[in-house]
Amino acid sequence: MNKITKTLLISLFIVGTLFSWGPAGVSGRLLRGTWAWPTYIDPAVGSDFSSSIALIHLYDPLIYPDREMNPQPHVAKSWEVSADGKTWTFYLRPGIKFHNGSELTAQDIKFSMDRLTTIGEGYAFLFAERVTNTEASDKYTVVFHLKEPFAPFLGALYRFFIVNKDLVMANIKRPGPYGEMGNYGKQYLLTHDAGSGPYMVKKFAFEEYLLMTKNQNYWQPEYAQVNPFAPDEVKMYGTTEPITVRTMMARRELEFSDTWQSEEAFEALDKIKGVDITQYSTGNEWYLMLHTRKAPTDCIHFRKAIAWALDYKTLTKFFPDCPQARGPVPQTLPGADPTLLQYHRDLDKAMTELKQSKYYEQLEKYSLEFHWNGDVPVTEKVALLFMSNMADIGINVKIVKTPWLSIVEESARMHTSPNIAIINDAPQYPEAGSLLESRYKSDSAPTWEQNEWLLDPEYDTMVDDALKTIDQKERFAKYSKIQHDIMDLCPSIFMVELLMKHAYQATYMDGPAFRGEATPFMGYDLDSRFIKVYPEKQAELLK
Amino acid sequence: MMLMPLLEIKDLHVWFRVFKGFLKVLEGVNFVVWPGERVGLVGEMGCGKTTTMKAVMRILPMPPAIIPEGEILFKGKDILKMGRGELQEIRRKKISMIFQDPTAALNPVFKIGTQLRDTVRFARGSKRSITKGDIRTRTMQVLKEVSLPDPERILENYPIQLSGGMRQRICISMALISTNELLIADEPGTSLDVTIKDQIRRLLGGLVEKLGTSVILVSHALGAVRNMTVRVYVMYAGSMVEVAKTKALFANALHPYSQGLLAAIPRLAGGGVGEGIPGHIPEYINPPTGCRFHPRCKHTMPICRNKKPPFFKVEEGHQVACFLFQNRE
Amino acid sequence: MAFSIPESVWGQKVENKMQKNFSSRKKLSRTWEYIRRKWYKFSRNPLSIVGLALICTIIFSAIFASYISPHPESAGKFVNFSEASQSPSLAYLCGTDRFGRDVLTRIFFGYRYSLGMAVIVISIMAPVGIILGLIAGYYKNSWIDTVIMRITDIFIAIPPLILALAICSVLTPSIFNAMLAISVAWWPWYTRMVYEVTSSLKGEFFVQAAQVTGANTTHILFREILPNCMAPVLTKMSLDVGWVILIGATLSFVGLGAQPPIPDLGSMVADASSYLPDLWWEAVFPAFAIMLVVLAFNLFGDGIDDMLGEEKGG
Amino acid sequence: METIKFIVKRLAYSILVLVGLSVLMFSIARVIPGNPARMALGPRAPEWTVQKLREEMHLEDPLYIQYYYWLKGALHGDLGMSLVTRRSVAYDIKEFFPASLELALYTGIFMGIVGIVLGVISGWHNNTWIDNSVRIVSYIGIITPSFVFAIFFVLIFGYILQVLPTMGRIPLSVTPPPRITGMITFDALITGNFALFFGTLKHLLLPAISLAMGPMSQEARITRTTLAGNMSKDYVAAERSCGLPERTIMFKYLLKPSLIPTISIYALDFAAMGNAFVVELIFNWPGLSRYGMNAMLRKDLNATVAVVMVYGILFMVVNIIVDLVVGFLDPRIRLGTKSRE
Repeated sequence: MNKITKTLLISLFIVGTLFSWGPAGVSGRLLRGTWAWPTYIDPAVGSDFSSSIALIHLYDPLIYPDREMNPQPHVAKSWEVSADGKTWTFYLRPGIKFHNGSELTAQDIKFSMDRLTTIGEGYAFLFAERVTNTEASDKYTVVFHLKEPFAPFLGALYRFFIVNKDLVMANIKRPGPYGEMGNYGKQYLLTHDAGSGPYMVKKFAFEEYLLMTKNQNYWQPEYAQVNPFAPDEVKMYGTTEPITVRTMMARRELEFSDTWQSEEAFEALDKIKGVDITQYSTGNEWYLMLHTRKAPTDCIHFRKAIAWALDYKTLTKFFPDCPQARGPVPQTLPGADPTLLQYHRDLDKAMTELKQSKYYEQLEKYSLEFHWNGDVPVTEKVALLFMSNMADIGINVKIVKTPWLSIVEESARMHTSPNIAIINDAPQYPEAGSLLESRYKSDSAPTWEQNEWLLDPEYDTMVDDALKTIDQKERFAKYSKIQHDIMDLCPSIFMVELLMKHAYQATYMDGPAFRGEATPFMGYDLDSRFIKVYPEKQAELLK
Repeated sequence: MMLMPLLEIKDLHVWFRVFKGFLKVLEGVNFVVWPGERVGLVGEMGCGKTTTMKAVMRILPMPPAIIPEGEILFKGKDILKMGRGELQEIRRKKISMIFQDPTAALNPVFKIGTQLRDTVRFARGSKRSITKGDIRTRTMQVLKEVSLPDPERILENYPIQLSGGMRQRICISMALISTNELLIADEPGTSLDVTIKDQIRRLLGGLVEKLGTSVILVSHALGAVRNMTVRVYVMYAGSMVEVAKTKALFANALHPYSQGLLAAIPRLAGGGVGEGIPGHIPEYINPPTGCRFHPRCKHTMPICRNKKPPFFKVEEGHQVACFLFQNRE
Repeated sequence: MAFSIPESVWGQKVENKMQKNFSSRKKLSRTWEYIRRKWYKFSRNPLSIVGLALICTIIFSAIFASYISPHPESAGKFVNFSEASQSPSLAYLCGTDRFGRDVLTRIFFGYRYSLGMAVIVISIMAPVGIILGLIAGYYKNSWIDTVIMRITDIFIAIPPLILALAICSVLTPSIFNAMLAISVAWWPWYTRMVYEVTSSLKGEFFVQAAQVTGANTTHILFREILPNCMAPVLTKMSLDVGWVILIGATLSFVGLGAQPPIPDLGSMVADASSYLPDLWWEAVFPAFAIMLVVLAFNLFGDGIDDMLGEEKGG
Repeated sequence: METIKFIVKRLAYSILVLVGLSVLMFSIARVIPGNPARMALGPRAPEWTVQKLREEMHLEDPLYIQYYYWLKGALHGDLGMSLVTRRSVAYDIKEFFPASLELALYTGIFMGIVGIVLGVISGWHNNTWIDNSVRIVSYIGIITPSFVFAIFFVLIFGYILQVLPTMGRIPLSVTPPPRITGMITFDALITGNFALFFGTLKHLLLPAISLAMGPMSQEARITRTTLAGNMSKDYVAAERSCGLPERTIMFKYLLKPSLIPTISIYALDFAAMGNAFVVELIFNWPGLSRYGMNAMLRKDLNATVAVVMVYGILFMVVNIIVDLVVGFLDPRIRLGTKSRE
């Protein structure tokens, strides 16, 4: 018995000392957020949400977009494009230093572009088929030669980040899959950066967190004056576990949350004292993609019937504050057509359409396969709503929970793609063209970005033609024509324009994203160089 | 001259809690041992011998066992009422018990040496007052006394490494360590085969002679008791039915049961019940009223059914619990 | 020792009866006695009774879910957003989830699935395991033994949960595949158990007797040996029901088990855990439901153990 | 000598079993429907990059060839490349295993001490209120899935009381210490950084306890039953009759035989530390289980196989150790007169 009491006392003592040790103090300006892993900080590999944020911190693009998404000089102080739109020349700002002190020159840019297109992952798809070669005509001049004119090239360049050639070359492992380039430094860049950006990697703990520290001698002089309150350290945790996020927010151990929290979770976060929710568009839109080559959704009247039967009022309730979409392109995106028709629930119209459908007699024979994304809870709501709405006009629906990865898998083949998939997509360069291209062109059919299987050569040529048109007015005119055609075809149901949401510590931090003034472009919206953190205010809050 | 009995059990009752109530195993056991006396206790399997003895050592598992009434006086002091200290004193220095089944009585996961040494240490009072040397010599000594070959090795062995006979000897030696007034031998060697059993009995006999302590020899076989005891108690179904000088009993056993036992000597060994007495020990849950033996008795009388016979003194030191003899007094 | 007394007395009592009664009545009274005896042993621990009662209630609620549950429609593909996320009230005893489905109803139906799952899994894996164990044990040291037991060892070489998970992760997640995975991961434990009993029993007298009297192998295996393995096996089975439900819940917690809209307790907890503590009822009640059923089968299993296991103190 | 022979034999045999296990796991992992390479490279990667990766991974070859490659690599300590981390799996394991091991160690300590103490107490006070309360506790421990514990701990201690951290291994402000053992508490002690040590301990507390509850209860129960059983054994009676003091009997003569079954259960629970995956997910614990979990969910073949193999090996080694320990404690087993149950 004595022994036991002893052990108990000891354990009590230990626990006691544990608690007596106060909370670990926060030092300097610390910015902590959450995001969904995996994150790849290699410009030639990373392309998803978290990677894009990381890249803009660690690397510099040639040009930097302003709030209206107009290109501003950045690494390139000026540029010009040839009359045929095939040759783009950029004049670099001299004296830009990489994190290791060496200077950024045209050579690095050529190297970066070659590396990106050779490896072919990440954002390579924007350039691989277009840039035939890159030449460093002199130390501060670089020229991109395109296969054919590509008007939104500048927009695409927001996704092009410059790596330090010498550093990468020094860390190449041979042999590797890329011939004499060995592994092209992939191994190294997986956990290190070779950039010139305002932040540098301090620790990259895979699946856990990315810790970045401020680049004290960042080349952009005005940047320090613009925002003296920029965080000294940025720590991004690889979790979206709602309870964890909430707990940490409540304990001021987190400055802002990821955008993947459910509506309910956001409401809960909003209730925490001092925590607010910000929301802004980065041109995302939610689609119901209707398989146009699979019965019964291959019949246009059938599709229109669905479009009229859906209850958009309830639907938009699932995405609070998100406007109902108008056509395939979010209105915030340059080149979007504001005159397009918006569907609303009208069962009579739905029935009249349905009666014209060749499947009207044999509705009971079919049941629509509706695959909702198992990783995004809200899609289940949509699925269930859709099911009950369709029941009203006698269409039966079979809803299936499908993990995101499986959705990607199915979409690769026409026969495995479901009648209806619910997917949200975002532009890769800030222009209507991006979505029109990635959503409906034939080459995107076997990807998750298109479940419609339009496969319409005429459409392809129209889009290509538009993209070749250097003059913006002309180009946008062509965009709206295309958008109207799409509406007539009704290959998809345009649900809502998705707003990016983040919970953030309103009392002691500030930034464009949290004032709703963010650059509406994935990754650029959360660039820490513009975020302000006030530790002293946080200290008060913790008291 | 008035001399106080060494051990006196008065009207001891022991019950066991089982389903459907209680097994009334002991029902008024009376039992006396005089200093230096060697007493036998005989009865069929499961008549309560071991229970009685365990009660004396106070090692009955309670619960389920309970002792509703009765007292066990050791030199006039009631063991059942003793405090821990006194009790330990008794266990360590006064009384000790040899268990029926040596295999079960030895801790399987400790070396013989460890077990013996501890016994010695505590038999000699507190840890300080005894040195390693003493312990060692004492251990060796007892092992010699039970004439075990090569004690050195045995001390290093675990019980299972020893033969049944050796284990039995170990048990005896352990008992010896802590005896100097009363030794309870509960059917030593029952589980062994005949030759070994004899050896053990002879060994025990010798030791008892040598020590000159009082002994209670428990057995189901009258034969075993015959030449080692001066007085014998015959027990049946939880109470004593007859007590007499060993010779006297063998000469003329009075209680029908005792007679039965005598008649059945050859077949009784090894337990179970021979034709010596038809029928079986009754169930203890609701035992027969009156004399518990009456269902099996040849000369059952009406009174036997409703009255429990007390001891009737037939002659000096010979008492019988049977109404056949109530008017012989 | 003290306990050998009631035991032996018992044996004798029964025989006593034998002498008096006719064989048929003897037999009857004997079995009756046997049952009462078992029942006593089982019921000696009141907890076992509680367990049994719980199990009965749960099974009842599972079978008659569609009748007793207040909002049966909630079990299926049903939405009622006007009633969504209601805290517990008289209308919804355990509140409603984010789709306005009655949590209590879904728990009842959830029991249907988890119990069904457990029963099916055990009725798949136990027989397979047992038979293999019997055979391997009976042909100990022959090549049959080697083959069977080596394979068993391979499966036993990793904790069942991990194996089940690994298997689930490669199959398309569904309640059926979950069951499959668990079965695959679990049969070896039965095999090993039975194997050890059998191989020890093999030398026993009654087996040899049977062999001498020329009984055929199947008879020996299933009539002579199997009954002697049943005690531990039955205990394990009754306990395993609980474990299978636990593992099933864990699998669906990570999304590899039953898929919505099947009301699965594990996934109910998983989904709802995102909305704690505001919608606590969504997570808490299913969690309790899981604990309750597992508890029931543990208590019951212990009871069975007392009943079949040999007499131990108290 | 005997023991050495035993170990060698067991090890040799274990290797055979491991090979079998690897075949099993490998074939399981390879029947994955769909295209791992595509999943690794993300939806937008052009087809030719996918093909390139497939060839790198020998996905085009028949199964046995693939196994040959895998085995060849494995023997050189190369378990292939992880599709998720894009690194060699061996490296990942080195990276993540210490975290899991550390967690397992503290879990083990907790469940060992508490479980056995509880068990012994209730065993001694068999059928008293102490006993009953312990039994209730252990029942709760057994019937509650670890993820339920985890969630509610996070909720209670992390969110409501806000006394304990609920994610990661080390306090947020601290930058990880130099990696020596990879187990931060140990590294902290080695480098004499006590603030870090206690900080990390705090992080360990919740996950460790939520993991320990189940096994702990198991041990408590086993100990209790064996102890209670042995209490009515004859040798206890004998020892009492020799006048050994209760304490000696309880702590020495009763405890040793009664703890033997507990020890084997305990060790197996410890060996099954792979079961931590859900808890590691919830607490965002950067351990091997979490890594394996993600690997499985993302169909990362090599990682999946490797992780399972690691746990397989662990399980076997521990098993061997258990047999040794138990054999050492219980002569009946060592001297082969009684088979292990």
